[in-house]
This record gives sequence, C-alpha cells and structure tokens, in this order.
Amino acid sequence: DGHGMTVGVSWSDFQEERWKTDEAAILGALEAAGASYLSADAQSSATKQLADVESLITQGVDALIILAQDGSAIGPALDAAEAAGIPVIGYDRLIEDPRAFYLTFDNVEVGRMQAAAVLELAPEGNYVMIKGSPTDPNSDFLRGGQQEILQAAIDSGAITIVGETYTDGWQPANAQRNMEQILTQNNNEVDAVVASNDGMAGGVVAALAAQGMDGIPVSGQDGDHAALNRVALGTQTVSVWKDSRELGRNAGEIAVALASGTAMSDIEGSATFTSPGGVDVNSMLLAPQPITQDRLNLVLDAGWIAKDVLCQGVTGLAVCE
Amino acid sequence: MTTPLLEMRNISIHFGGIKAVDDVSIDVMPGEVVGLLGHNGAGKSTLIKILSGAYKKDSGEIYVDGKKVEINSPRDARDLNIETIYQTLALSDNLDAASNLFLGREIVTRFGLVDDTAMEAESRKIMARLNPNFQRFSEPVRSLSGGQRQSVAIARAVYFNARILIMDEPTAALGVHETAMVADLIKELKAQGLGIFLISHDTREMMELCDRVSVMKNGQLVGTERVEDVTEDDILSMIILGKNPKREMA
Amino acid sequence: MTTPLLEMRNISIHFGGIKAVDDVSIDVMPGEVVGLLGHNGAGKSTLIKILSGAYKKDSGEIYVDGKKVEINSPRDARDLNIETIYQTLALSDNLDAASNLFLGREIVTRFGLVDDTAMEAESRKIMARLNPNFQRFSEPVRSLSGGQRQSVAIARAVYFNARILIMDEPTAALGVHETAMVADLIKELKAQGLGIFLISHDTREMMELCDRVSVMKNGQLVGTERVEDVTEDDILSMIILGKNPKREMA
Amino acid sequence: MSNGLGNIIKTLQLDTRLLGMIGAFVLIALVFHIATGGTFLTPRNLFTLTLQTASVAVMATGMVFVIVTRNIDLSIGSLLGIIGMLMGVVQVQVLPEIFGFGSPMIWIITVAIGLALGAAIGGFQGWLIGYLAIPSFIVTLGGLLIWRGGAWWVSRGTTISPLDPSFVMLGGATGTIGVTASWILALVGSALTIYGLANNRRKYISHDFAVKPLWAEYLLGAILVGAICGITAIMNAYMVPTRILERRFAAEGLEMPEGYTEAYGFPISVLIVLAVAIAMTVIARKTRFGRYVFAMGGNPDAAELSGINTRLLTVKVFALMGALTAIAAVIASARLGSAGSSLGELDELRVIAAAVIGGTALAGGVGTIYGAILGAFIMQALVSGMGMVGVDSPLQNMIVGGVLIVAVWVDILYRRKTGDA
Amino acid sequence: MSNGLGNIIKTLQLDTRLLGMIGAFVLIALVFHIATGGTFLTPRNLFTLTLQTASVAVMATGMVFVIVTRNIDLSIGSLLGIIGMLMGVVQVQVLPEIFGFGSPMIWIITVAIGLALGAAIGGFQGWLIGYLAIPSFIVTLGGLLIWRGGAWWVSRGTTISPLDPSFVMLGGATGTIGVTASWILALVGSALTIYGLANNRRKYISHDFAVKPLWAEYLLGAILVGAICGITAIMNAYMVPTRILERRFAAEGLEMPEGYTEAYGFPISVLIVLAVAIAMTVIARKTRFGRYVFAMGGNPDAAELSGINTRLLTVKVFALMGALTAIAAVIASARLGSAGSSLGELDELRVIAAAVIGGTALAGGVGTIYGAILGAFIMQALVSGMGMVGVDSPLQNMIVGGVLIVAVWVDILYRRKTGDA
Ligand SMILES: Nc1ncnc2c1ncn2[C@@H]1O[C@H](COP(=O)(O)OP(=O)(O)OP(=O)(O)O)[C@@H](O)[C@H]1O
Ligand SMILES: Nc1ncnc2c1ncn2[C@@H]1O[C@H](COP(=O)(O)OP(=O)(O)OP(=O)(O)O)[C@@H](O)[C@H]1O
Ligand SMILES: O[C@@H]1[C@@H](O)[C@H](O)OC[C@H]1O
Ligand SMILES: [Mg+2]
Ligand SMILES: [Mg+2]
Repeated sequence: DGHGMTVGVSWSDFQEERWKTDEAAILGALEAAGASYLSADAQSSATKQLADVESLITQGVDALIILAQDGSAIGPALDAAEAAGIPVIGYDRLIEDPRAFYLTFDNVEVGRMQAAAVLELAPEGNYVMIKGSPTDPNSDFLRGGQQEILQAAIDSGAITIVGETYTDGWQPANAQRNMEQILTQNNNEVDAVVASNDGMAGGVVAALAAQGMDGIPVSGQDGDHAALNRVALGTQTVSVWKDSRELGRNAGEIAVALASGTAMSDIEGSATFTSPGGVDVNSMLLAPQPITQDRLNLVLDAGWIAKDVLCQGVTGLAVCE
Repeated sequence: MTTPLLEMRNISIHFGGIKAVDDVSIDVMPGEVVGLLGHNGAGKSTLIKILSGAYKKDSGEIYVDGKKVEINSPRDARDLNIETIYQTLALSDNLDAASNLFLGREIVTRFGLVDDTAMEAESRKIMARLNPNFQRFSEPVRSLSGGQRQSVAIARAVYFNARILIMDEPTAALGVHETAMVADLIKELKAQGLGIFLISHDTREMMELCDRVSVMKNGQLVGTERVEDVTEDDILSMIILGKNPKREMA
Repeated sequence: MTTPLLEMRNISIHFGGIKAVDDVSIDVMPGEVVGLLGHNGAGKSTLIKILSGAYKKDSGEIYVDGKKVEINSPRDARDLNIETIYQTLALSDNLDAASNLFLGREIVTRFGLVDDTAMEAESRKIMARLNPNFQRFSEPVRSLSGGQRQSVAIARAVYFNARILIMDEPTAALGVHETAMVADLIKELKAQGLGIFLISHDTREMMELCDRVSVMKNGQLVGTERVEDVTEDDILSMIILGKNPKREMA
Repeated sequence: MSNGLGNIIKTLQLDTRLLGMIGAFVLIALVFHIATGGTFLTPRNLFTLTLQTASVAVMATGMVFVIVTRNIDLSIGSLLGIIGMLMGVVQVQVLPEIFGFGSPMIWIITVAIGLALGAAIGGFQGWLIGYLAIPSFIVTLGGLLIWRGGAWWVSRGTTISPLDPSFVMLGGATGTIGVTASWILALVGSALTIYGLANNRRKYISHDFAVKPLWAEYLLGAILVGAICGITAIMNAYMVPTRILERRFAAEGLEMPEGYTEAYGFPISVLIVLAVAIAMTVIARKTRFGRYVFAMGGNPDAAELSGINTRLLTVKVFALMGALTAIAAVIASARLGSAGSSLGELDELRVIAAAVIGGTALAGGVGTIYGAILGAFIMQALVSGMGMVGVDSPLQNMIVGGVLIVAVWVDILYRRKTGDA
Repeated sequence: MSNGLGNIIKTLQLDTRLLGMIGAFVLIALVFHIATGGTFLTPRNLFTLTLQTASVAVMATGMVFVIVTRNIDLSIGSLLGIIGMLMGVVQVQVLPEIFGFGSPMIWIITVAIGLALGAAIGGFQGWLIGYLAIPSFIVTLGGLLIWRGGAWWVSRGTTISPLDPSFVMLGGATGTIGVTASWILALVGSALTIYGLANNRRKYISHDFAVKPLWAEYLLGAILVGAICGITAIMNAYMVPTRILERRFAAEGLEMPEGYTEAYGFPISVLIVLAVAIAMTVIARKTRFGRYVFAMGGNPDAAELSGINTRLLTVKVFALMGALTAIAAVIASARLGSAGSSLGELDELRVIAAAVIGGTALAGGVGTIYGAILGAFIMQALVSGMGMVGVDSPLQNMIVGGVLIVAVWVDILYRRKTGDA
C-alpha cells in the first residue's frame, strides 16, 4: 500500500506521441495504490534531466522512475538518489547500473521485430534503412536488432542494402526527403524499407506514394494512430507496438513496492539481465508486439485505438467490418 | 495684425534632468523668414523638432492659421504642410537621390505602381536649380559628399509645396556657390508666401535673409527682433550675453 | 626651402567609376595652416581621409619630414602624430565626453587599469578652453547637440600633442562664440609649430586663418596660393571657375 | 570571363550576381550528377527538388523583407508547426462534420483559416516589434518557444493524418496540372515577358533616357523566353510512373493501353512558389510599401522623419511573413499528408540561410526576391545531393554550415568589388 | 517606492536596474516557495540552483561582450558540445595511458586543452567576422551546424563516460570546499569590498569630485558584506546526506560517530562562476580592452577611426567567448560525469536570453556582467520552479518565451524612463 507516498518520474521528452499514454498508465497505477505523482520533462537534454532528478529529490519523492535521455549520462542522478536513499526504476531505456531496476520493452528486440516482419514479405531484394536521430542512442540499438535479423540474408546476397540514412530529429519531413533521394538514386529499384519509427514511416510512405510504390513492405514502431491506419490500409507492414499502458502500470506498481522497502530482486517477475556492457541488473522485460494487418484486433481489443480512426478509408478488411 | 501662419506658444521639453526648451514662444507670418540663433546646445534644433513631429513637447501649444493643432508624428507635420531639413540629414543611405527626394510621396502610375523613370526625370529638373554640378542620380546617396547630401535634403523639402519650411543649418556643409543658390531659393520661396524658420550660426547671412530673428540661450528665448531694428553686434550680444544691450538701456 | 612637415604627392583614388581625387599634391610646413577649398564633392574630405588612414589611396606617395611613409589604417596615422577631426564626427555615442576624448589613449593607473576620475578631471580642463558652457560630462555624447559634439571632437584631436592636424569643416556646426574660440586655438597651435590642414567653405575665415590655400575642383587640384598674394574674389573664381583669373592673365 | 562575353553581359544589363548564383547552382548540380552516376540532372530529380524546395522558398521571399528592414524572424519554423497543426485539426476533425467528407469547401476554408492565422500571429509579433520597440530577435525567439509549445498542445503530441485529399494536392506530386496546361502557362509567361521588355523601352525613350541597343533587347528576350520554355520542358519530361497510371486505369475499371504514358507538368506547389515570387518582386520594386521597406532598412530614422509610419510598416512586414509561412505550412503539411507537432522544426535556419545566400544583407537595406529563391534551391540541391551520395547527416550539416559561411563571404567580396557596399 | 526609501537608494547610488532584477528574482522565488509548499527557498534547493546555473552563467558573461560589440554568437551550444566531447576523449582514452589512471595531470591537461581549443575556435570565428567582415550571425550559425556535427563525429554519437574523478569535482556536489574555507573566503571578500569602497572615496576626494555622505558609504558597505555572508551561510547550511557520510567513514574503515553532520560549503563550480564574474567585471570596466569593446559597440566606425584595431578586438572578444565556453564545457560535462554529443544543445538560446534579460541591448553598446549572471539565475529559477510545480514542458517553454519578451519590454520602458536609451 502506497498511501502518503510520492513517486517522481523524470521523462526524457514529450515530443513523441507515446509518452502521454505511459504517463496516464503510471498515474493510474499510483492512484490505485494511493500514491501521488510528480514529474519533470527533460526536453531531450541529459543536462536538464539531471536537474530534474535533483529537483524531484528535493521535493521529497520516495521512488524515482527515470526515462533516461542518455543512459550513460545518468550516473550523477543515480548518485543523488542513492544518497537520499531513493530507489530508481530505469524506464523503457537501459541504464547500465545495478542501482536501477530495468523495466522496458527491449529496443533491440523492437529492431528485430521490425526487420523480421519486413523480411517475411520481402525475403530478397533491395532494402532501405531509415534510421532515427543520430543523437539518440536508441537509433543504433534499433539498427543493431534489425541487422541481427537481416545479416544472414545479406550474407547470402538475397538482400542488398541500397540506402541507409540517419534522420535528424526523427522528423517525418526529413525521412520523406531522404527517401525521395534514395528512390531517385536507385531508379525506384527498392523492395522494402525498414524505418525505425512510425513518424518516419509516414514520411517514407508519402515518398513511395509519389512513385506509386506504396504497398511495398515498410516498418515502424510505437503504434501511432496514423501508422495503425496505414497498416490497415496496407501501406505500412508493421508497427511494433509497445503497449505503454502495460509498461506504465508495471512501473507504478514496482515503484510503490520498492518505496515500501521491497528489495529489487524480490519484485514479482524480476529476473537478472546482463547488459551489453556486462552489468547485471534486476529487470523486467515486457514483450513488444508486432502489429501487422492480421493482428490489428490486438490494438482494437485493447482499446488502444478507436475503430473509426483505425479504419478510416479502409475497405475489405475483416477487423474493419 | 493678421494671424500668424504658425505660432508656437510656451513650448517646453526636458530630457532627463535637462530643460532643453523652456517656455519658448515664436511665430512666423506668411512670406516671412524668421531666424533662430543661439549658442551650441541652446535648444534650437530641439524646438524645431517639436514642430516637425520628431519630438513630443511636454507643454505648450501650436497654432496654424490661428487654429490649435496637435503634432504627434512627422506625418502630422507633413499633413499640415510643414517641411523640415534636419541638421543631421535624414536620408535613406541605400536609396538613390530620386527615391530619397520622393520618399513618402512617390509618383505612381495609374495602376498604383511607383514610376521610377518619371521620378528620376523630375529629380533632374529640381537638382539643376540647386546644384548644377550634381550628376550622381542612380547611386545610393551613401556615396555622396557632405554637401551633395545636403542638396538632396534641401531639394526634398522644397519640392512639395510646403506652407511652412524649417531649415536647420541648411548651408553649413555647402560650398560658396551652392550656398548662394540656397539663399536665392529662400528668397523665391518667401516671395511665394511660405513661412520659413531658418537656423544658422552665420549672423551676416541671417541679417540678409531674415525678417525677424529670435535668439535662444540655455533653452530660453532671449528675445525676438526685426532685423532692421538691430545691428549685427546687438544680435551677438543677445547670443553671448543673453540680453539685448539696447533694450536694457531703453 | 626647408623640407615640408608633410607632403602628399600625386595622390589618386577612385570609387567605382568616379575619380574622387585625381593626381593631387599638397604639403604643409611646420607652423603653417594650409586651407583646402572647393565645391561640394570636389574631393577634399576624400583627400584628407587618405592622410588619416580612413581610405587607401590608389596611387601617390606621402612624405613626413621628407621620409616616405605608408598609412594603411587610422593607427598608422596616429603613430605619425597625425590627428583628424572628421566632417561626420567620429564619436562613440554610448560613451561620455571624457571616454571619447581619451578613446584609444586612456589614462591608466600603475596596475594598467583605466583611471576614469583622472580622465574626467583632465577633460574638464580641456573643455573649459573650448566651450566654457559645456557641463555634460557624465552623459553619453548621444544626447549632445550638434555643436557640443563638435567641441568634443575638436578637443580630442588637439589634446594629444599632434604634429599634423587635419580639420574637416571644424566650425560648420559651431556657434559664433565657439567658432571664435576655435580660431584662437588654431592660431595657438600654429604658434606651437603644428602643421594644420583646414577645410572650410567660409572664404573669409580661410583668408584670416590660413597661410596658403589649395583649391580643388572635380577631384583635381586647381592651384595653391599664398593668401597674401590673392583676394577673396580670386579664390572664389578658382572654386567656381576652376582657374585663377590673375594667373591666367599673367 | 572573356572580354567579349563581359561586354555582352554589360550591354544586356544582366545582374552578374544572379549569373553567379546560377553558375554556382549549375556547378553543384554537375558535381552531384557525376558523383551519383548520372541521376542528379534528370527531369525526375529536378522535379523532386522543386517540390522539396517549395515551402522554404515561399518563406524565404518574406524573410527578405524582414531582414531588409533590419529585423529577423526566428519564429517561422514554430509558426509553420502550429499553423499546420491547426489546419490539420480543422480539416480532419471539424470541417468534415459540417460539410461532409470530400467537400471542396474543406480545403478552401482550411487554407483561409491558415492564412488568417498566419497574418494575425505575424502581425501581432510585428506589433510588439514596431510599437513596443522590442527587438525582433527577442520577440521571435520568444515566438519560437511559444508556437512550438502551442503546436504540441493543440494535439498533445499526436500526428494528425490523413489530411483531406484535395488539400494534399496542394503539396506535391499528386497535384500537377499536366502537359497542356503547362505549355499554355509557358506561352502566357513568355508573352508577358516580351510585353514588359517592350513597355520598359518605350518608357525610357519617352523620358529621353539611354536605352540598350535593339539587338540586346532581342537577345535578352530570347534568353528569358528560352528559360521559361526550358523549365516547362523539364517539368513536362518527367513521366508519371507506370504503376500509378495502371492503378488509375484500374480504379476506373479500364485496362491501360499498351505503351500509354503521361507526364506531370507543373506541380501546384511550384506554381504557388512562382506566383509568390512574382507578386513579391512586384511588391518589392514597384509598390510604395516595398519602397518603404527598403527605405526603412537604409535608415529607419530617416524613413520615420520622411513621414513613413515605420511602426505600422513593421506590423505589415511581419504579417506578410506570417501569411507566407501559412502558405508554406499548407505546402509542407500537404506534401507530407499529415501534420505532426515537429513540422517545420529548424526551418527558420533554412529560410534565413536561403535569404542570406541569396544576397540579402543582415545589415539591412539590401536583398532580392529571386536571390532568396535561388538561395533556397542551392541549399536544397546541396542537401539532396549529399543525401543521394550517402553523406551522413551530421556531416551534411557541417558542409551546409561551411557553405553558408563561404557563400556570404563571396557575396561580400563581390559587393566590395562592384562597390555597391 | 516610498519617497524616503527612494532617497536612500539615490544617495547610495545603487543601480535601480540591479535592484529591480533582484526584486524579480525574490518575487519568483517566493511564489514558487508557496506553490511548492515550502521547498523552493531551502538551502538545498538554492544550492542545487546555483549548480544548475553555473555553466550558462559563465557563458553569459562572455555573451555580454559579444552582444555589446553588436555581434551574436549562436555557436556556443555546439562549441560546448564538441569541446566537452574532446575533453572527454582526452581524459578517458588518451591521458590515462600516458599518466596512469587517477593522476592529477589528467584533469589539468584536459582543462588546458579545452581552454586552448575554445579560444582557438572562438578566435577563428572572430577572425572570419573581424577580418573577412562576414556577419557574426552567419559565421556562428555555420559554427552551430559545424561543431555539433563535429561533436557527433568525434565519438560517432556515443557518450563518453565515466569521466576522470578529479575532473568531475569541478562540476558539482562532489567538489565542495567545506564550511571553514567558505567562511574564510567570505571574510576575504568582505575585506576587499570595504577596501575598494574606501579607496574609491579617497580618489574622488583627491580630484575634488562630489562624494556620498559618510553614513551612506557605511550603509553600502554593510549591505554588501551582509550579502556576501548571507550567501555563504546558505551554502554552509546545506548538509551532506547521512548516507554519503556513512559511506565515507566506512571506506576508511571507521564507524561514523552518532549525530555527526557536515555541510557542503561553496561548490567549486560556483567559485569558478564568481571568479569569472569578478574578472569579467574588471575587464569590462577597468581595462582598455573593455573600454574598446563598449566604444566599438557605440560606433564601430568611430572606434576604428580613433585608432582602435576593431578587427583584432573582434577576434579577442570571440576568443574570450570561446574560452568561457570551454570553462562552461568543463562544468557541464563534469556535472554530468559524461560527455554526450548533444551536450549544450540550445544553450546558445539560454545564454543569449540570460544576457538580454540582464539588460544587454541587442543594438550594442550597453550591458553589464552582473546583469547577465542574474539573468541566468532568474531563467533557471523559473524553469526549475515550474518543473517542481508540475507545469508541462511545452507550457514551460511557452512561459519562458513570454517572460523573455516581457522582460525585455520592461527593460525598454525602464530605459526610456530613466533616459539612458
Ligand atoms: N535626445 C536627447 N537626449 C538628451 N539630451 C538632449 C537630446 N537632444 C538634445 N539634448 C540636449 O538638449 C540641449 C539642446 O540641444 P539642441 O540640439 O536643441 O541644441 P542646438 O541649439 O540645436 O545646438 P547646435 O547649435 O549645437 O545645433 C543640449 O544641451 C543637448 O545636449
Ligand atoms: N565612399 C564613397 N563611395 C563612393 N563615392 C564616394 C565615396 N566618398 C566620396 N565619394 C564621392 O567622391 C567625391 C568627393 O567626395 P568628398 O566627400 O571628398 O567631397 P568634399 O570635397 O569633401 O565635399 P563637401 O564639401 O561636400 O564635403 C564625391 O563625388 C562623392 O560622391
Ligand atoms: O519509441 C521511440 C523511442 O524509443 C526513441 O527513443 O525515440 C523515438 C520513439 O519513436
Ligand atoms: Mg542644432
Ligand atoms: Mg567633405
């Protein structure tokens, strides 16, 4: 029971569509436990995030949930939390430090799912890789997961990567422009696009549509409403859905448990996770869900998206009938 | 006595702690040239800038044709047909002479578009009367000499039929010949019935061109005299000592 | 004949298509005042700006004490003890009179820090000689009248023992009294052995102050005359007609 | 430049600065054409390039006025974001309920609202700058923060999509006017050009001013008409991909005839840029408003003392900038087919760079509309070309930064040489 | 303000602008103190606030000079990024191999390299601005793109961590000087203040200038000494958390005595800010260099004609800005304990805002060092406070944007009223 407790959440940024959902879920879990909620938004700055954490500690929170902007730059924040005796949950993005409890959808796994869904439809041919922002460490995690899946096919020569680019600020407009140039450069000889999130997938599809090529396999992530609609329309293959409501609810519950004195290893469902850097951390990894056309009922049933939004302009699809 | 063309009554203005103009009254009749004299910093430019709308007075009134008017911006002054040649010349450095001359009053075609060729043709005519040496019509005025700029500024003020003309040291930068031409111009405008305020430090010139002179010292009006009633020395006393020795004696 | 203090030989400069100064030679002896006259745009300011380092000449040579020198920046001129009062006054509007007066040559304490109190005290002494009315020492010069600014500019040029002084229309904005004080100052500096170039449109004043006058027209030198050899009318002819009628006749 | 050619250019009174920029563009294009193995200078890529440039080019014309009046506008990227977002909400969530899906009223009202909003916000910023005398750098820096925050608030970060199909046609390849209409437009344009040249000559002669020799007038006319037709030919040479045609026939239940082809012609967004460019050039050169903009840039005090209401002028300049930003928002969101809260991020830098590379001087008083548009093209050509060659985006940014500096430096050298400050 | 108080302020010759800013700060602090239920105005939060402000405050002092000379520096955020990154690489990957882990040479050489780099890059930009006459807006906009890209390239986007432990002490809570040293510092500071006041008075009297009444000098001295001691007391009131102390004892194999406590005292980074502030104030007011900076701001042409080498001066101003940015990079990366490629992003805007809120006029010629530092504090207090109260960040940005505009507006009104334009 968390009555009288306060849980502080340090968000990395609110630019992406999904975090508001996460927030609502955390809030729900805390309310259920009778705990109260404080938050801060670092606006994509590791420096501001440190200040945010300090300020949350100053305000006397009993547990911290940190969505790290930069996992390698979060050390001083953990020091401060430790000095104040406050447990920390590393939310969504890995913090390679045993002092934080790691709760996430595995980003590398997301990358794998994106590539797998695309590879299934386009087992051979020319691939384009639209990566995220060069300054976001997640971009390379995702790209790494994608590579794992595609490696064999690349080695066998079945697929060739004919274009690969970072996208400043994860911006759809930049992704669109880059895709246009790659299409021109390859004379439209492109068979599949692995785009690292849904916003960029939107830009990619716009570029493909201009060539009448919409319909070739394109990946994404986040379950953005616009993207799910594209999946229904058939212009996007997959949106890897991290049900952030699940993640948020778990975070809220674990935070209350840790604040009440439960040891990290005693959290239900906790397991040891060895990070890429070789650090063992207590963790709980939720499974992301690849949402393809035949799995759209998942998001619908979960109440993630309303049917009229999902099915706008769609004809002849079972879920939309 | 007829109503003055323009009258400034009990004008005051201060900047921070300093009273730049302190309860000064002056006026001008149609066809009259009134000279404004005084030491450096006496407040002459400040006084006439109130008239031209560049500064806002703290107190006092302005009358045109006996009717009280409010002048809150250069546009108000222009609407009252008051034209000014400023001591620090107000030209747009990047525009050519013709554009400067017509600035704010461009000649337009019947579609409302500005007619540069017409303006240049007109400018050539005007400048011929003021400064026949002047040929640099299509250069930005930035590259003109001090006196050339002065000619452009004068041309601008006199071309549009003003009723009241303010000239703040118009000939300070002018050559001998150019100065003479401006003097002729002033006489001609006076004959046309304009009221002119002329500021200059050249007492000889003032005696020749003005009907009356007003002398200021430290922001206050020392006095106004008809030129035929005083000598050059009287005026110098007024400027330097702040009083007219003859009057004092009388 | 002794070597001139300063000599400019065959100086030319052009701006775009215009020859602003065309093969002009002038010189000045110690203790001499040389006047520079000419119509507006004749090239007077441009010529002396070459001397003060503000413009770079296209061709020609400059000699100080008979030795050839290169003047590529205002700093070079200053190093040769050439001081200039510019026609468009070069003051830093946001600094007060004392800071402007000492700009580039501040008085410093033994720790190398600028000594404002010393500079203000010094400024008060200098200005008392030029413009006794002047009291606005701690205001930025932005708020001074045209003539007050001119006084500051003059003070700055004469305070640091210059050997050659260039004055471009120094009294154009000055009142009667202030003009007289500058005339006195020029005579005093001349007596101290300075060489002075003086530009002015006031021929009467020039006849009184100068030893020789050089007249320019359209960028070229019309001629140089000793003032005792010519009348005011001769000079006027040189300015306007571009020739000395007397010489022509001779 | 050989002397003979130099003389011809002089006689034609061609702007050497313009020639220099065109030269730079051609050079960049050639380098990339070789580096990409021949894909850069194809009708397809040039077509795409114009589409990519459209939104920035429209704003750059407004930025010329802003900078000429010695101001700056850092808010336009954010302004584009919030206007795009609000137009998205209006056309997706509000108007369909009133007029029903697919009604042409949707895009018309949406665009009208966008324009009104842009002019109002821009005008408000202009009021703060003109009447309260707050520096434009500060006002628009504040605006940058405020409007971007606002864009997020409107939708709480979600992306609005898909946008109205007619609206989307304003943005790119789905909205082109076809071959015939493009040629008609080219003819009309050529006729107007020739009329303009003739009219000017007549006027000069009537005032006894010197005119160019007649052969020069003919040559100039030929060059201009040639340019117009050349560009039209390029736009008409880019063929609609077969897949799209097949789909179109299929949608109407028809079989596509063997060997059927069709070309795009001018995209609507490019026509918008052209219209804006012509209108802004006329405003700059031939209206009092434009004249006052330049006068104010040369000397704000002098302009005010000449009776120009410089405060109101500032409001107008920024309102115009806002309206042009709204047009750019239409193009940008229509092109993407959606409106997200990051739309237009960093566009302020692109637009300022375009204006400055195009010869607009930050000191005020100097700038041309065609220069800004060419500047936008050069920048976009550079970025697109590097993307094609596979340069990573951090390196791309570094190169763009370097080019920006060098371009301005060359401009300064050029001005110093020709003596126009 | 009651008339009596007004008279006292006048007699003390206190800067009313400074008082206004302090007043604004106090007001903001009080509002947040109430809104947060009493946590804002605690020693702990004020301590944290000073740490958070340090890096921006250091750069803001340099920005005053840049803006006073009518320039702007948009590159400092990126410059901070690349310097931080390079210092990270040097201290983590290079120097330990030479000197061995933990050697004090590591942080010394790292800082030296950072400073040299900052001054060199800044100076280079200054050279482009001063000697090639490219506008600073362009040069530093280019710099913004170039150095940020460069920071990414150095590590290809990865974050360098953990940094050298001694280096990390320069950044924050791990490096404080303790209670005793803090009080000694306060005493020395107070003594110097009193000596300065007395010396000034002596000098004025020697030149026969008017001086304040003696009671006013005493009162002024008391206020200043009071302020110094008050700040010291706050820094000394923030206690080191018990866990940290326990661990420290444990590390030395000791048991912590019951009831043992210890306070932090001044953090090194705050002392750096103080040193920079004093040095920059002396430079601005009491050296030729500083005088020329202001002269150039007032009228660049006049300064040049007065024999000041304004080009070289520009190089120096930007080199100084670069060196201060390097100091800020030390503080910022040390505080984070790591160097990532986005370190310092958007700092240019914060720094410019701080300088401008602190009364530096973008038109040039006017600005104070203490104003800029106070400006940085006010901004940080606002952002921290809003975060504590739970204002959403887009709304936070909107408020910051609004405050920026209003602050400058108030400043303009104030100047208009006092007549110092
Ligand atoms: N904008 C201003 N701010 C502050 N003080 C000013 C301002 N303008 C003028 N003054 C002061 O007001 C007084 C009058 O100045 P004004 O320019 O009217 O003198 P003037 O009679 O025209 O002198 P001059 O013959 O030198 O041109 C001077 O002491 C001047 O310093
Ligand atoms: N920077 C410049 N760029 C282009 N032309 C210039 C420049 N400076 C001066 N000129 C031109 O050079 C010629 C000489 O100008 P200068 O200023 O030397 O004349 P001046 O004899 O001093 O005239 P005034 O008596 O009016 O001061 C003029 O025609 C002027 O237009
Ligand atoms: O979900 C993604 C997140 O993991 C990444 O960091 O930023 C982009 C988002 O789309
Ligand atoms: Mg005056
Ligand atoms: Mg001159």
